[in-house]
Order: sequence, then C-alpha cells, then structure tokens
Amino acid sequence: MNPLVAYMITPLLVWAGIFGYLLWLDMRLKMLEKRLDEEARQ
Amino acid sequence: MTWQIELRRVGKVFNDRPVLRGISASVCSPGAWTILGPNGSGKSTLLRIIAGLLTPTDGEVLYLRNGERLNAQQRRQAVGMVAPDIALYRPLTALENLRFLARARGMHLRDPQLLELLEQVQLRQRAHDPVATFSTGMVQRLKLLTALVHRPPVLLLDEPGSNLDEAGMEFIRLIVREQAKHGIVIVATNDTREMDYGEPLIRLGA
Amino acid sequence: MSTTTKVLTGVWIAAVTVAAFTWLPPAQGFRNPESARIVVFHVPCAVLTFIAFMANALYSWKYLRSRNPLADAKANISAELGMLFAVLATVTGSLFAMEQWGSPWNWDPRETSIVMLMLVYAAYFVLRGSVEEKSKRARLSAAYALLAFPAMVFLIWIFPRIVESLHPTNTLFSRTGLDPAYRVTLWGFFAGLVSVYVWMFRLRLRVELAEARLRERRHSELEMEPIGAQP
Amino acid sequence: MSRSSGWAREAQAVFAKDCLLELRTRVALGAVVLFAVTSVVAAGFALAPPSGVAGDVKAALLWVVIFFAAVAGLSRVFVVEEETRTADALRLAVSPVGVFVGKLAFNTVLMWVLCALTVPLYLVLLEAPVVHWGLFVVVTFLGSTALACATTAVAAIVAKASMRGALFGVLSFPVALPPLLVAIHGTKAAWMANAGWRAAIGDIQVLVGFMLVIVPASLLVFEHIWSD
Repeated sequence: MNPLVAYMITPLLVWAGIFGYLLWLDMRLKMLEKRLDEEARQ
Repeated sequence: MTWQIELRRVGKVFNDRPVLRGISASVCSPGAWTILGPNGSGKSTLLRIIAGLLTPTDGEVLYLRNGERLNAQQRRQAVGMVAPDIALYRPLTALENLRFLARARGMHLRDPQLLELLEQVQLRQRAHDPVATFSTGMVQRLKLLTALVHRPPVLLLDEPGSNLDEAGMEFIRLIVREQAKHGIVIVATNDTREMDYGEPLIRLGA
Repeated sequence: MSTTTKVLTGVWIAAVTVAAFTWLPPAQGFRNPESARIVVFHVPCAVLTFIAFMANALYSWKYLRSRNPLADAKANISAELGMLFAVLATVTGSLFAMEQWGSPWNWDPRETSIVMLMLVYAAYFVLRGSVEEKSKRARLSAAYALLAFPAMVFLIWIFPRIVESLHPTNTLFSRTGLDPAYRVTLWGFFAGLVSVYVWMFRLRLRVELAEARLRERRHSELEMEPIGAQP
Repeated sequence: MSRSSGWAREAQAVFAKDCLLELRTRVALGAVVLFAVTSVVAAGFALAPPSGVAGDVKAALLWVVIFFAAVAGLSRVFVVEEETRTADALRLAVSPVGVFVGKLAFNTVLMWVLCALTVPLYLVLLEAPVVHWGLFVVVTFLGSTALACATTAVAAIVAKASMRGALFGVLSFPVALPPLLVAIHGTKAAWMANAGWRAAIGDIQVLVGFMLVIVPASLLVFEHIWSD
C-alpha cells in the first residue's frame, strides 16, 4: 500500500468509528424518546 | 431460647415484573404458620427468601435469637427446608446423602447413629440403596430427615404433602406438630388438607 | 455535555489531526518516517481501550457492592466503548505494522493482548446475552468482568515483558524516548478522545435510561394492583 | 454429638461427596479423559510422522489438548448441581466459601488425573523430546493446577446461564490464557537442552503468582455468583 494512503486513512478511520457510533446512539435516542412521547400521550 | 423471624416490607422483582411487594410479618417460636395462595402467587419465592436462598429486591428478612440478630452463617445453621425443587443426590444412597448433609452442617455423626436416624423415618432397610430407586414418599421422608438432621429451630416446608398418600401426610403432620412445640414451622401450601398445619400468616393473591 | 464543549471537542480533534500532518516533523528511526504519524492516532485508542476496561471492572465491583442497576448499565457501556476503541486500535495498529514491519499482523505480545481484550469483551457480551433475568445477568457479568481483570492485567503488563516485543515499552513516559513534538501531539489527541469518550458515555447512558423507562411504563400499566396482601 | 463449623470442614465434605458422585456416575472424568485421548490420537495422526515436527509445536499442542479437555469436563461440578436441582440443598447446608474450595479441590484433582493419564500417552505417541524431566513435571503440575484455579469460578457462572455447553469454552479461554501461555513457554524450556530451569524460572513464578491472584479474586466474587 502507498504509505501516504496508509497514514492519511488512519485518522479518517478513527473519526469514522467515533462519529459513526455517536450518530447511531443519537438515532437510537431520538427513536426511544419519540416512543416515550407517544406512549405518554396515550 | 426464643427464635424470631421478621419480614420487613419484603419485595421481589424479576425482570421489572414484581412478584412480591411490601410483605411484612413476624413470627416467634414456638408455633406453626402457613403461607397460603394459589399456584404462581409467589409462595415458593417467599419461602426461598425466608430461607435465605433468594435475596429480596426490597426489604429484608431478620432472624433473631433471644432478640439478637443472626449472621448468614448462623442463619444457615438455624434453617431446615424441604421443597419440591430441592433434590437429593439420586446416584447416592440414603445413608450417603444423610452422611454428606450432616457432615457439611458440621455434625459428627457415626454410621450407627445415622442408621438410627434412618430407622426413625422407616428407611433403615433401604439405607444402602440409591435414592434414584426410592418412591415419592420415601424421598420426602428422607428430605425431611436431612432437613432436620442438624436440629434447626426453623423448619420451612414448601407443599410438603404433594403426591403423598394418607400415611405420608400423617407423618408430616407429626413432624410439624413436634417441631412447633419448641421451634418455628412455616408451611407454604395450596392444599386444603394442609391448611390446618398452623395459623395463616400470609395470604398471597394470584 | 453542553453544545459548546461538543463543538470545542470537534474543533480540538480536527486541529490536532491537522497538526499531526503539518506541524509534526517526520520521525527518524522508522522505516518510513511519515508512518510515525499513525502512532499519534493509534496509541490514544489503545490507552482508552484499557481505561474502558478498567472502568468496566470498577463499575462491576460497584454493582456487586451496591446492587444498583445503574452501575451495571455503566459497566456494560464501558465494555461497549472499550470494544469500539479496541477495534480502532487494532485497525490503526495493523496499518502501522504493515508500514513498519511489512505485515499487518505479527503476533506481537501487544497485538495478542488487544485481541484477548476483545475476546474478553466478546465473552462478556455473550454472557450478557445468555442470561435472561436482569439482576442475575448483572451479577454474573460483573463477576466475570472481575475474574477476567487479573488475566488482562497479566496480558497487558506482564506478558509483553516476558516475551520479546516489537513495541517499545516505555517511550511514552520517559523523557528521552520520544520526540517532544510527538508527545505533545499524541497527548493532545488523547485529550480530545477522552472528551469524546465522556460524550459517548453520557449519550449511551441516556439511551439505556430511556429504554428502562419504556420497560417500566409497560409493567406499571400491566400491574397496578399491590401484590401480596395480608390476611 | 458434637458440632463444628468452618469452611475447611465444609469443603472437605463437598469434596468427598463430589468424589463419591464421580465414582458412581463418572460423568466428568469420562468426558475429560475420552476427549483428551481422542485429541491426542487425532494429533498423532495429523502430525505423523511426529519426528519431523518441531518441539515448539508439540509443546503448544499438548496444552491446547489439555485446555480443551478441561473445557469438556470442569464445568460439570456446578452444572450437575443445577441440573439435578441439588444446588439449593448445598446452598442451605454449606457456606459459599466451603462450596468453592470443595469444588476447586475436586477440579484440581480432576486435572491431575487428566494429566497423569494423557500426558504420558502424548509423550509416547508424539515422541516429545523431554530433556529436563523434573522441570517438565513441575510445569505440568503447576499448569494444570492453575487451569483448574482459573476456570472453577467461570464454571459456576456458566451453570447459572443458558446454553452452558458452548459458553464455558468462550468464557474460560480469556481467563485461562495467562497460565496457558506460560505453561507452553515453560514446557518448551523443559524440552530444549540449552534452556532448562534457568529459562523457566520466570514461568514458574508467574504460574504461582497467577494462582495467588485468581483464587482470592474467585473467592471474592463467588458468593455473588452462587447465591441468587
């Protein structure tokens, strides 16, 4: 592999891992809060 | 010596589902009591909590000897319990089962003494047979013997008469009466024939 | 966590990343001097993996003492975050290994120990998945976490010292081992990651609490009657 | 009639009972020894002729066989109690410490029997080049004891969970890995003429140290595993 690619890709991977996880959590939380709201209204 | 068991707002939750909630009661030796309720009402769970086999989610169960609190070890020594889901070692003989449970409890009993105890529950002839070959009644008698081998002041019985004939029921009645003279008996039952073992202590709804 | 902190964290990490490629000089003594930059991202991930594992053991211990379901939730979240950073550390590590040692995997003791760490986490999740009752699940998984802890301490600290390692053991903390510029950038990135870690931890805890609230509401709707009446 | 208490007496009673049960049913020993013998023979087939295989490989393979044989049998002590519903009888009669020490003693003896039966077979069938016999015996003894120490508490966890069979292997591997790695390292030293005691002294220290850490740790958490 081109060394330039290797070290450029590293921070991207870390970023992708972290923000992917954060986004996924955020989605889950939004969904749960929506369900909680719906049930509260009923 | 007086023994006392005190239940303070005992509750048990399994997976967010409350099985027992806010149960308080107190019993003092000597005497016999019953816990009544239909199947699935939590009788066995409550009895297991009293025995210390199950930790309650809320509240606590106190054991008092002459007003003094017992620790876990003393409490283990003070309780004998018979329940359908507490089994004996089926590959071992009656004598081996009894010998193990007596030794584990710290009782130094020799074989002649153990055989004498087996005689009291009419099992001396079968002392060297594996428990796997025993009838329900014989197993129940042996269970009662192992529960009482360390002479505990507290005897807990969970549906002791299920699947027993008249003679078997009579035997349990005898033991309950004997134990209630100096100690505490608590019987959990749903069987009308067993409700007169003692006065109702707790009635559980379904 | 306030929005300002989140934004600052993002800017900080971006700044350190840029610094790692522009301000940071190529390191001497590496087969490819440029590849040393990977270390800046790799090491903080590995350190965080270990911190998450410590947190998991700590919360497990707290749970066994207090039987507070919140401690169990936190232990579980720590394990999840530990797994995330373990994956990141492994991937970045093998990219570096490919540059430096020519192969993505060398069965180096440190590589072995992070794989074991992941195995522990995986076993921990499998155990959690195979116990139905909640308090029992919490008890058993906490006990397992505490049993696995001494084994991991061994793998991370003792094992690499017994067997020869490709990894340096002390460069991060000794004064002479590492170029100061590297030390600054590396710990700068680490600080950013810690902030992100706290952020993720809190967000994950909110998810957990929302799920718990949802379950509770279901049960309170089902059973309003008090259970266990007295005669 | 006298009465005594104390975990040592309880542990002794539990150990004696488990030995008697094992003698009657041979559940654990049967599983462990059959598994070990089968894998030794399979290894022999796979590596035939064994003279061309490096000692390193053979040392590692020996411990892999021992570990997987242990996984096949060491969880039985707790699983059987739960399956036959005798665990509660034990809980009522014996303190958690007494139970753990008794079961640990049983598992340790089981490991010794396993090693006594399969290691000689392995050495013969795979032509293992043992040089330092004393060291080899010590490492095998300590390694098998350490494996029993590492996995007994895990066995108690597994007995309380569902899908017990698969779970024990998954859970015990990470905990058992340190003694396993060190035992392999020490065994290699015992099989090399130029290594010997001096090369393996660190391994022996680590094995003993590991036991001194994992047994107290197990005792500390066992009560939480054992009591509901």
